[in-house]
Amino acid sequence: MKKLINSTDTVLEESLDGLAAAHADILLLGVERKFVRRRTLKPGKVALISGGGSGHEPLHAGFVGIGMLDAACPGQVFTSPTPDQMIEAAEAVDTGAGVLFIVKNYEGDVMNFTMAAEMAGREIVSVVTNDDVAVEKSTYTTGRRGVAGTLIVEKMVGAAAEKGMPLAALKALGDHVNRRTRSMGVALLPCTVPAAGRPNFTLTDNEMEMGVGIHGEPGRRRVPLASADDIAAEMLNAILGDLAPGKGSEVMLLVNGFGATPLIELYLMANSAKRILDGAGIAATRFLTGSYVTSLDMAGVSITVSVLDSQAKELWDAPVHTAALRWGI
Amino acid sequence: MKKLINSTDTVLEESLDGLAAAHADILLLGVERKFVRRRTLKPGKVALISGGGSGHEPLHAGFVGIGMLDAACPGQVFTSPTPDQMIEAAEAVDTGAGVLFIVKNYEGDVMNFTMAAEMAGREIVSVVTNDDVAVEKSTYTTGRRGVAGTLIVEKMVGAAAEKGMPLAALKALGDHVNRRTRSMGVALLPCTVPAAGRPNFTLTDNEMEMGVGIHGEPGRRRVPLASADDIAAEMLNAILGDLAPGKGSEVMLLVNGFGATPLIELYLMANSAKRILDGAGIAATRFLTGSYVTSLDMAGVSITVSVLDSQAKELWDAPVHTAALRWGI
Amino acid sequence: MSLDRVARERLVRALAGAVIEHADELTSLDQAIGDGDHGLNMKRGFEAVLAALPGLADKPLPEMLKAIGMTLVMKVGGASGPLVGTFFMELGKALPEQPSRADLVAATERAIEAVKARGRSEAGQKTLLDVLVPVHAILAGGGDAKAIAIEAVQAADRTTPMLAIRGRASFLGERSIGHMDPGSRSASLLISAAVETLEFEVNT
Amino acid sequence: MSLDRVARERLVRALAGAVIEHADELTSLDQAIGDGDHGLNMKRGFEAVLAALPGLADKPLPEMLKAIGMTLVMKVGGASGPLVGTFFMELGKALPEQPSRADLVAATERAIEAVKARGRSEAGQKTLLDVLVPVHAILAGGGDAKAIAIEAVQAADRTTPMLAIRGRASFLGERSIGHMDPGSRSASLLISAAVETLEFEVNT
Ligand SMILES: Nc1ncnc2c1ncn2[C@@H]1O[C@H](COP(=O)(O)OP(=O)(O)O)[C@@H](O)[C@H]1O
Ligand SMILES: Nc1ncnc2c1ncn2[C@@H]1O[C@H](COP(=O)(O)OP(=O)(O)O)[C@@H](O)[C@H]1O
Ligand SMILES: [Mg+2]
Ligand SMILES: [Mg+2]
Ligand SMILES: [Mg+2]
Ligand SMILES: [Mg+2]
Repeated sequence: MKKLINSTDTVLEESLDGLAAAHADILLLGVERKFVRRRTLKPGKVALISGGGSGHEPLHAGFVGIGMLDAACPGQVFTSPTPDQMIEAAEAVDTGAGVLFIVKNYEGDVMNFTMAAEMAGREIVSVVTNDDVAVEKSTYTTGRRGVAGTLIVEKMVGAAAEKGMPLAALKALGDHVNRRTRSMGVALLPCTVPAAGRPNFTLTDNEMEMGVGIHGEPGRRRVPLASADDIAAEMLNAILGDLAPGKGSEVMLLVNGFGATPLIELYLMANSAKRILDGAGIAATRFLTGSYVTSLDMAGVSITVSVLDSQAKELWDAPVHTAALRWGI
Repeated sequence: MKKLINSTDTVLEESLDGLAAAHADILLLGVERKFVRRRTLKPGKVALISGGGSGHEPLHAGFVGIGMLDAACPGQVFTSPTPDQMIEAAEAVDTGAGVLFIVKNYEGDVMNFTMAAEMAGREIVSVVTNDDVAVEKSTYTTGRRGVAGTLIVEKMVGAAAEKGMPLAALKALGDHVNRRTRSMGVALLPCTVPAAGRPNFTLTDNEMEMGVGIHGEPGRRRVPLASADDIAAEMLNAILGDLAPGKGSEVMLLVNGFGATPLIELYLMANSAKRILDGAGIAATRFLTGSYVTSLDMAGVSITVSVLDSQAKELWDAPVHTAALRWGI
Repeated sequence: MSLDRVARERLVRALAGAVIEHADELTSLDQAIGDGDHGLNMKRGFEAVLAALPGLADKPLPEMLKAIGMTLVMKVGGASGPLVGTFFMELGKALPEQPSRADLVAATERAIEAVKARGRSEAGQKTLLDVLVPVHAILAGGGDAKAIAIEAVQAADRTTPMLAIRGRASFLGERSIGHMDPGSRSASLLISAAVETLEFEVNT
Repeated sequence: MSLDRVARERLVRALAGAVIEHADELTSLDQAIGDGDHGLNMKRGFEAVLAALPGLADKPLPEMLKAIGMTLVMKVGGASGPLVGTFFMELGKALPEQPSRADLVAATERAIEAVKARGRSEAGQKTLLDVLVPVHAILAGGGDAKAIAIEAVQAADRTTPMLAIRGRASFLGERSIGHMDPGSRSASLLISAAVETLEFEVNT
């Protein structure tokens, strides 16, 4: 395991301290680093809180700030945070307009956020994101994972909250954006949890894992390494098959690196994906290309497509000032 | 070699097409992709042009836009661009106020930019960046490499150009910022040039290369893997020893990933570096943490320190809208 | 059954010891079909429980169990934190200070129901319920400590050929088959440690 | 010496072939003490030269050499593009259409001076000048084709123990010692190909 760390026990703490120092103008750390919060709250605004296991940086703490989240609760690496974190974060950032949790659909996350909502003694509503089409949907199972599409939900709901949208409407908006957003991922190389010290799986030089999530878990299938075009085609086939956007639809294209994927490859993938969308008569009019929802040092990429309407475009384009996304401010 | 590509011959073209598609609001590609230019020029403004081998994304094309570069010339991977690229870029973006080249100090880059300046038939002045303290300085050798500090020069000179500073003053500013900026890098894992198909060097699980540049070349010394704190201390020791900023100096801290380094580690390194600066009585008041000047899929990090004065702070804080750096717009 | 302060402390140490000793094994199991943190999670939780000793053992049994549960909920995170934490909390709520065997059967049943509700899950889905439910059946049927311990081990083994319907392993579909469920293994370790300690107490 | 159209084309093909055939070797040499692109760079340049055939060979020798130089400058990039390109361009500028041996000596000297000026370098710094300069000395001293070819190979070999003062290898300091300079190897390949072809032309 080769990592820039001091000790496997303190990775999370030290990284959070670095984040807080580098973005002291907009961020504050909660006591015992239980949460990262927006420095200046906006009274009367619904408080948006997200969180999840660490190892997905910049998600979620990198999306705390003006026009996005009010607080993020970082769990241990790949481990949902505990209810006390969400309870204390809610205590710190609720200005009286209620609290919305944005939770990725994993049983650990859902259970911990649910317990927090039960125990917090304040009005809390949750949006659960589940954009990963790699997981086949079934009413009997856990359902789909929340992956990179979560950032689109956080951005759009964050922009609406900043404009004063009330809690119930934000919940409806979050669910709506989530339903119109689908993702799929592929890993070329596995990742290593610092405390585990060894990767969760190994791949030969000619293999990749198709349909992986963001926790270093194996995907649905191990397949031979394929070209960028073929990978993009398989992913978009699954995504578009599920989303079924009409011809002439406008979409946002998010090409997301998993942590060890260089930008030159991500832009190349964006190009492959755009060509396929063009061919399907779907207009990608918003792009985000970079490593935003990662899986430690995993090499690979996910593609997310989110169907846009005029409200969605307005919310995406609205000013945002966070550690990882910034424009208009 | 595991990369998200279609063919080793078309990596650069396809990646540039993806960049141009994703940032069509601000960027345009030149004929035969010889350069990436700012879509809307500002008449009367000195044209800033940079460029260099590819594989360092987002440098330089990701820094083309309002408040930074007017054009960037991408060479083949790790290979300086050819003079025709700079000549055509200058032709395209010079609005009559002259052209400033910003060139990283490599003999290939310097020779090709010099030939372009000789052949272009217009007023061209160059700033050569050489911030890498890993290379011992000597009047007999090539001198130091230009590495991540180049982005600070491009940002500050870009902001000044946007405000109307004339060519000679921009040249002086660029040289001044370069003199106050020093960097050093370490590699944990090598990178692979797509067309070469194999890494330039190999490292065992317990080794790292200290003092590497951004071209996958070996560093000055191969040493046992060290902790983040020890790495930061060695780098800052070399940087501060050379820069010799006075106690109480204000600096900018750039912690730069080389392409395969996850953000959680970069923020951890930023924390280590900040603690050391604090201890030396040096105040880091500007931070940039991310993968900005990369070396394909190399794992590792560089630290850059740039001494700030009030002008430098104003120029750093000035609005910028490029693919990779954006604020205030 | 009556557990004095010393016995309660011995019980807590046995539970924590079982998990901490096997943390690497639990993590390896979770690496195969999960995200490779189960051993780390359980270890973190039970280290926090150990840190609350000896004070924890001063509490009466029900209070002690509730405190263990709350500590696990607030320290473990992930799926196992709320589930194992809920199990201990509900056990504490349901048990009297000096429980009879019937009390133990009823309280365990209630705790299992609470886990099912929290996890929206049932036995047969390749989760720790596939250990808790059959072990409870042995307990309710009058099985002795040895029978319970054997069933705990065998029930965990029986999760190996199962298809995961709940938990992270469910994302793998068919690829979840052929690996033991990590949560079942930790549940089995906790049960074995508990019955061994309790048998020792009852027999001495 | 007079080279007709056929001979000129043969010369160009020999130069390009030598570089393209050894591209992998040149890249490997550059991987050891540089950035691993020298073979790729030279190959790209000489492929562009080949693509300009047969038209290129229609030009008189000086024009052809200048065109080769310009093509290399505009296609190779890196350090070798301006240097090798400059060498050919200056050679073309200095040579008459039917050069004598004395013309060749003078023109090569001028081309070497231009390379030194462009690279701000001298022989002894572990660069292609460490092949060009000693080979020129043999040429000037009246050495035959064979002597020139032998010196080219040996001069490239002699760069192995040198400490790099110029080029990327200089960043490595002492670690540059013990590896052959890639640019010297490509220069040596070009020289060998040239003298072989020219000897063939002169002898037939
Ligand atoms: N919905 C559920 N119901 C019951 N048990 C579950 C459920 N989800 C997960 N588990 C149990 O939790 C274990 C995984 O725990 P752990 O690895 O600590 O959490 P996570 O899955 O969040 O990483 C699984 O092996 C399984 O036994
Ligand atoms: N300043 C210089 N003067 C003479 N030759 C040089 C100089 N710099 C580099 N070279 C030659 O160029 C070769 C490297 O070429 P190449 O790898 O194509 O370019 P780059 O070093 O830019 O990657 C070196 O092996 C050396 O022979
Ligand atoms: Mg987990
Ligand atoms: Mg090069
Ligand atoms: Mg787990
Ligand atoms: Mg080279």
